[in-house]
Amino acid sequence: MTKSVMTRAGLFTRAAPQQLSRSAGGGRIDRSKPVSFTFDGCSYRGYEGDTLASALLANNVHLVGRSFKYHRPRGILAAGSEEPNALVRVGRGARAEPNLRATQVELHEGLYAESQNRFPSLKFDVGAINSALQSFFPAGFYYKTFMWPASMWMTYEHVIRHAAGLGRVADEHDDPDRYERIHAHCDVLVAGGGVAGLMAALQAARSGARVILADEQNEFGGWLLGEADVTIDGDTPAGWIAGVVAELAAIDDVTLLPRTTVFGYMDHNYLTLTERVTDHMASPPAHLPRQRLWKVRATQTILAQGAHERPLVFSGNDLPGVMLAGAVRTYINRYGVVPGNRTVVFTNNDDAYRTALALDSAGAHVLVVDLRRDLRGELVKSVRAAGIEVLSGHAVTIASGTQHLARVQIAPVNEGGSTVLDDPFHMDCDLLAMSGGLSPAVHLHSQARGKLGWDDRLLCFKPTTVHEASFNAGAGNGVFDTEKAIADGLKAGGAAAKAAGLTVSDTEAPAIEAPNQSWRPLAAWKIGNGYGPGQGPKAFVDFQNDVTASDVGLAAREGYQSVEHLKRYTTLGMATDQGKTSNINGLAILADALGREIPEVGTTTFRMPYTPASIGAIAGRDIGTLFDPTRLTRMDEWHRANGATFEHVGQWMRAWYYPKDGETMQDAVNREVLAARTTAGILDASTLGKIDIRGPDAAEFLNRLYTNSWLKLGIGKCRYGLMLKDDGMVMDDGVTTRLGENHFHMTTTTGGAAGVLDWMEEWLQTEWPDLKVYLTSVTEEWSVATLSGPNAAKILQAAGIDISLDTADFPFMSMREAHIAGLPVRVFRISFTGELSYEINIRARHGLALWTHLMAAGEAFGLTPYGTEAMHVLRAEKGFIIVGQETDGSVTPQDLGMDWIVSKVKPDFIGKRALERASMAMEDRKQLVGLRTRDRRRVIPEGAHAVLDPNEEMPMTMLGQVTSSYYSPNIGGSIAMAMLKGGRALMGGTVYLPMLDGDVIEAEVVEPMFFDPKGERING
Amino acid sequence: MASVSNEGQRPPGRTALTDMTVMTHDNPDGGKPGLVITELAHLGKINLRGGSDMLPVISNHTGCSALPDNNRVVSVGDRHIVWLGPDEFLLLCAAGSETHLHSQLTLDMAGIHAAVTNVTDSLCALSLRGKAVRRVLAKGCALDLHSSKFGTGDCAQTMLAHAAVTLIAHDAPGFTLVCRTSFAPYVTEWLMDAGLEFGASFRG
Amino acid sequence: MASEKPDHDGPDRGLSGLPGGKPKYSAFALARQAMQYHQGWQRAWRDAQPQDEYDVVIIGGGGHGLATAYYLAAVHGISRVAVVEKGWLGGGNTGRNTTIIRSNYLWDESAAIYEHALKLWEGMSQDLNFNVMFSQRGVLTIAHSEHELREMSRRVHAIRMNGIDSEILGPDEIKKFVPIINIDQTIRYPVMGGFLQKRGGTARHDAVAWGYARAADDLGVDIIQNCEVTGLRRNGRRIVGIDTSRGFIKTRKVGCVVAGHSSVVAAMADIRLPVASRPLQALVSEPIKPILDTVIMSNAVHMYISQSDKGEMVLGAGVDKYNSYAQRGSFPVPEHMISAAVELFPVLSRLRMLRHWGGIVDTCPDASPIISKTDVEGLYFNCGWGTGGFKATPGSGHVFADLIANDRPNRIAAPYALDRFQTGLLIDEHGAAGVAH
Amino acid sequence: MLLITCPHCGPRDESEFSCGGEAHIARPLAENNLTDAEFADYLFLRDNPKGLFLERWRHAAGCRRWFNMARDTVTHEIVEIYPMGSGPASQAGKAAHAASWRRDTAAEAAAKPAPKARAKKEQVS
Repeated sequence: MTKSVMTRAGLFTRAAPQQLSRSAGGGRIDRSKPVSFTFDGCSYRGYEGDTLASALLANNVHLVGRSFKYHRPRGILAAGSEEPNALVRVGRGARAEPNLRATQVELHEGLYAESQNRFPSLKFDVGAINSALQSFFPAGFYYKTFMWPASMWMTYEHVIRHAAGLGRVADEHDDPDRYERIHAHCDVLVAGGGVAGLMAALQAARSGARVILADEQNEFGGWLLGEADVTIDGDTPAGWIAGVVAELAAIDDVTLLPRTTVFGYMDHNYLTLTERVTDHMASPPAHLPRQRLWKVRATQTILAQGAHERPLVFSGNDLPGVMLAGAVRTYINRYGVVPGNRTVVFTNNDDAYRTALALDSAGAHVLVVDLRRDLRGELVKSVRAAGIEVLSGHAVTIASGTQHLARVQIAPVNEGGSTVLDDPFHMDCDLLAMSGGLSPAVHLHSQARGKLGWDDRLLCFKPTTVHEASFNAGAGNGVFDTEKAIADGLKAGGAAAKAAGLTVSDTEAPAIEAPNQSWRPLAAWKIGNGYGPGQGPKAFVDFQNDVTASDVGLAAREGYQSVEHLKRYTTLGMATDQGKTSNINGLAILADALGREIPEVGTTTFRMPYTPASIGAIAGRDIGTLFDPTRLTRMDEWHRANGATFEHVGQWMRAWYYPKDGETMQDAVNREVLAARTTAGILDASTLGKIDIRGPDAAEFLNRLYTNSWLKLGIGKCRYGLMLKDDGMVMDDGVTTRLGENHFHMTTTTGGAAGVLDWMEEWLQTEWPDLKVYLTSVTEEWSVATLSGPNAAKILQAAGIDISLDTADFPFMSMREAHIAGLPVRVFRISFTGELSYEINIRARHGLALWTHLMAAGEAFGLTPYGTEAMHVLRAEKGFIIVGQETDGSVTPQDLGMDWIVSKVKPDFIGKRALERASMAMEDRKQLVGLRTRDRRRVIPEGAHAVLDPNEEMPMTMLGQVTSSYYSPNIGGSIAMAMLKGGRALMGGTVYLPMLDGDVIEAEVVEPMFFDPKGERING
Repeated sequence: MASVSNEGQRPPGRTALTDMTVMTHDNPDGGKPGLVITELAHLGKINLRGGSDMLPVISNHTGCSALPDNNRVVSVGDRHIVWLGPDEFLLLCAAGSETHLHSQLTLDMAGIHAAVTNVTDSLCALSLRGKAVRRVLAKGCALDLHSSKFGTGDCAQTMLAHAAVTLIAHDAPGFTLVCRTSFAPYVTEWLMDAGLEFGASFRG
Repeated sequence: MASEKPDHDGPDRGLSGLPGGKPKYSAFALARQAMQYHQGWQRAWRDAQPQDEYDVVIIGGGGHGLATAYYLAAVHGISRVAVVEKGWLGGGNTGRNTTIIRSNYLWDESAAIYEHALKLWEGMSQDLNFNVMFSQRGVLTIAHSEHELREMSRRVHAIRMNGIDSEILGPDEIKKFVPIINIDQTIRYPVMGGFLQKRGGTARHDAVAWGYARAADDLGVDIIQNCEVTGLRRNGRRIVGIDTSRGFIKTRKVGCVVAGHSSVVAAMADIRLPVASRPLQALVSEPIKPILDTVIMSNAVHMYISQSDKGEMVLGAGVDKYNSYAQRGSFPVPEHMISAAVELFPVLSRLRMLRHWGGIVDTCPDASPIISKTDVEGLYFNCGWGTGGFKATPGSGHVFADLIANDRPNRIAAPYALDRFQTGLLIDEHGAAGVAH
Repeated sequence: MLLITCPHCGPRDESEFSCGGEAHIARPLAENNLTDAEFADYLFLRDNPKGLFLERWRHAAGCRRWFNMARDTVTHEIVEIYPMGSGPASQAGKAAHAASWRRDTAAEAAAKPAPKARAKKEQVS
């Protein structure tokens, strides 16, 4: 046998060796299309149609990876997605991807793969020391040690962490590939395109169903692609498959998804699939996603995911060169690779005899070791007739070799294989094909909360009852025989079509010729090795996680006897193959240790995903600018052109401040704040929520929503309102204007807009359906420019407004319709700054025009645009609250000192009863106060907490937090608002604000009103 | 465009996508793009809330004889009444005609409990045409858009990725999509991105 | 409550290190056993059969229940205690969470109980003679907006003044601490800052249940698995025992710690709790070599992430929107969380989701737990931990044991009594923590 | 991932809906003098059954209408969808409605105007 050429990965490559294990002909590879690829720095050749695994085997490369815990050398066990051992890192740079199964990686020109979890190289891995010390590392050893000294744990853990893990992530972190998601609907989703799935899809499609057929492999056909001893309607399997696929492809409402794994089955027949769109291409086109996540809502599903062959559990069963018998047959028949010359087939059932025949036909020497004593049936006869030696009642008790299988020890054993009856003999060999029977892939059925039952004859769990609208078919349904599986598929396809309301097509099952075999294995779960309990070479149950039969016994002894405890204590089934090959063996060995039957021990519940699902595909295009919409106002262009800095407020981007050349944020904000009080400022207030309220009961509705009275508000008048939740806590505020007898215009906070509309609809629809009120969101109908400052009226006049702005004609808290530059506007005389102020609303299409027009008109007055930061300072100078800043869901109007807005006479409003609870009047509730720092230049950080005794030991007795804090250029000093326990009683007193750096700020508790306390500026 | 009031003398103003540049992804297979996006600039939109007693008034101004059934659109000429909910409809009309229509409807409905709201600037309407429209929409919309399930005259309020949209299916392989104005740039960017594999163009 | 000062010497840990005589775990024991091919290990806890009567019965064999039983025995000397568990130990949220541990909470009441728990985590492996792998690798909470920065400042000030470690990091410091994070300021939710609790971290969740079970067993506590409670028997307003699938058990004190199913058990005593059972989803990636050495949380995008010792990236999201006892949630929740994770950690894009699961958490209106006596004398409830119960495990068990032993809440437990829903004196952690992990 | 049949728009993905929790909670009127404890039942206590649950949902991304739903919290089976303001029609739904402890609370009784207030209202009308 030629050993693979070992190199240090990536340093240099050698010329491609011959494909020495490739058969002379046959298989579904395209021998006219050779492909070169690199594994661990060595260049090899394969063919199109190969997987990385088949190509490596063709090149006699069996050592492919290292196990998780003991770093044991591992090869290729299987030929599909159940592979636990052959995990590789594929690709380079930003495109490298760890932990891919070589059995699923399709070969393409230039494919670059590396082995994992080894240092410095696959062959010489220092981590393999763990294997030598494995007797000190049984299951759960880490729970029992690394505790002394306590301070050392982080050091121990550091070592453990670096020893653990499998592959390395990509060297560059930004994934250059594109991933997409798509929704789909169908009458029938068929998961699995083997014989049963194909037949089911065909029958459903012929019955007129919208069908999606998904299979994880590159072509449909499943196991059938690896069988040479079957004919269907007189055709080869490949011929029959091609015919079926062609018929399906010609039907419009059939979607064929090869390379697509159905990985999740959720409530109400919602299934998730990942399609590997370009992974098999050497140079994928840029317009295609690398992978696509399908989210399918199916009326009916047919689960036909086939079955997994089980390994036999014997000493040394993890060596490279020990493979599953079905996989060996697949490599021979589908890939034209013969993975060994001197071979042993070790089995407890008939199926492996087909592998023996295939090996024999391929020219290998074969010995069959069968655990069963009484061998009957045609297959056994055929094997013997081919001159192959068969040992009945024997077992391979130990497999050995250094990095590859070199010899086996064979001995006669008892009925269950657990006890060696007589002296063993040895035999040199380079391939062992084992078969422990089949386990249906019931994962999706179980995800969908279908029930499982134990089949005593087939020794497996198979579906019994379903929970969703779903059918099982074929090997996944415990129907392993090809002929019966096709019939099962046909039946399921018809049943699903019928359940989807269609007329079932009259289709006959094709005629099958296949070996006549028994599907009943012998129960032999743990093969004895002639040593005492726990001794001798390890026999592996979970290959990837290095869980041995002894570990299962240990868990049982220590009381970890529930299946879940076994799983969690030993990590059995927790590896990236999710126990597809180990589950039943582990259960059986546990059952044996506990003296119980397998179904009594139970099985684990399978959960999403069936096989690992790409995170990139789940994220899809919801990344970058498409992660979450960003909403811009209609004046945004101006802000951007004039150098504004922005802040996110919910989904909105709002101008935060407008720095001029060389200005710091503080400089800019100071300038903006001063301008608003000395001449005029202009703010883009378009993002405020606006709700149009209409109906004869509109006023009554507002009366119930807000804490104050609304019935008598005059038309054209505005009023400020505070909205509470029914627990009495402030939820939103804003100004509402009466446009007509039955017509109001409400404004809400920017962040609260959607929530307030929903809140109002909820009350109308669910609690007060008798109220005749309609709500319509007009947030975006209007662009809003707020003009604020002593010159505001003059600027409006300069802008050509066509109404009188005299306070007598247009008083504070009223609204007028007007025109500016010929465009109709609604002007609200309300103020969040305490200055003379106008909120000018205009149809959004003219928002930018209005803004530029006002800027031009205001130029002579030094009109200054101000952002949200200056707006915050200006309102804080006046002691106006911001919901969500002064409040946090635990603040009542009384806490804010706003008793004045809570009606004492209204019989009810939302939150009224809650405010009357005894605890709401407690004097030590947090109350809104102002803070005046002793050092007037010192601005307290927002979020700082106040105490009475700055020298108190920790934990300190905190009074509460600073909610808003700014430098006020108008005051010439710092201002702050705070919510302090019993705050109003502290008025005039001193509090201390300890800083994170140990410093303490001293402040006087004052009224939360710093500027123009008498409100004299409101009329300019 | 109806020449009512003095709309014509005013600047038409800006739309949600005025600043969006024309974009094209070529169809990788050659030929026409699978998705062509056009903004229906200033398409008139009036939100109607009220019961069946609105019908005579609506009828009078649109010519429709009945309000649409659930999930359906009623069209007469360039006026379309889109069902939004049990007592809610969206009336689409030619650009510029909405102001007059709005005031007429408001006036005529004075006696009944109804709300007529001009939402022309609140919402943005896009025309989506091309062979791949349904495939592209399926990437962000969970509705079954198969032509047998969502055909001519059907409409739905739903989600397209992270945006709330109203979809209206027309006879040709085309849809009208209506969304909040501030979501229009996101929706357009999303559609162009989703259309990459079929070719897509935004024509402004 | 506020005037009472906590004990500066830390919590009373009681008897420690398996004083009951069970063979201890150590490297030496491991070596000794290796010579005997590990055939000599004993059961971690006895497979106890229910006795006729106990001083205290704890319903629920999760971390909180087992910890309660352990501290009843270790601190209060009450060892006639049974823990009855419907299924297998740790099978509820103990074995289904993302194992984040921290005490950096906003409100004083929260800080008190979570810090109490954190002090017990520190030294738990030694107390229990079971390595629970408590790993103080730090918990970093990210702020993505001005608003969040302000909230963060409020929180850090409060935390520090409660004597709990916390520090603020800027984007560059965060990048240094977490090299795989994306601090590009132009993304939708840029990393604008964060605060770090270095003493926070993770632990091995199953080990916590097993460790407490083994140590409690050592002190004489009976641990009874596969024993479902079917009724709570009362004599007037006093509890006298419980009916189970394995018979009647007489007792005058019952502590219910059955997260997710609290309402169901409460209904057996005609008690109603202000809790809702909701799905909480989490997932792990395939294992990879270490790339993340701390825990990252982001409230704005509802995502938290760490890397387990095994190498799996562990990701969690916020709770689902509707009540469910199905231990399964809806796909959009992990879908959105994964997008957020890829935004912040682009390297995740080429990893694969290996396992996904759901737990049932019971959530309270104020996102704070209930540790309380009830109207039924001798019946106590510990529930409502929502999404954040794991980190509280030892503290919760410790104060609950104290409540059961003394029939009155101590300083830490008192604010969590049921009567807060009548007074309205809630401990509202919502505003401060969208994802309260 | 539930498939919910909106009574107006037809079957839609769960992601288009928002869940409003327990249905049939009547809001007590402030005029009825409830104790703080009785009021707390309304404010904070929500039914949390394991099994059939009567709850409120809203087709948030569609017609924005509220409706009631009877859903099993274990199997996630939707037994019935029925309009706001009406009770369940299915046997199971009716039984769940009648069995709820909330039917006996003072808070629910207080959702109707107190006799005196009602009398006044009647005079007005």
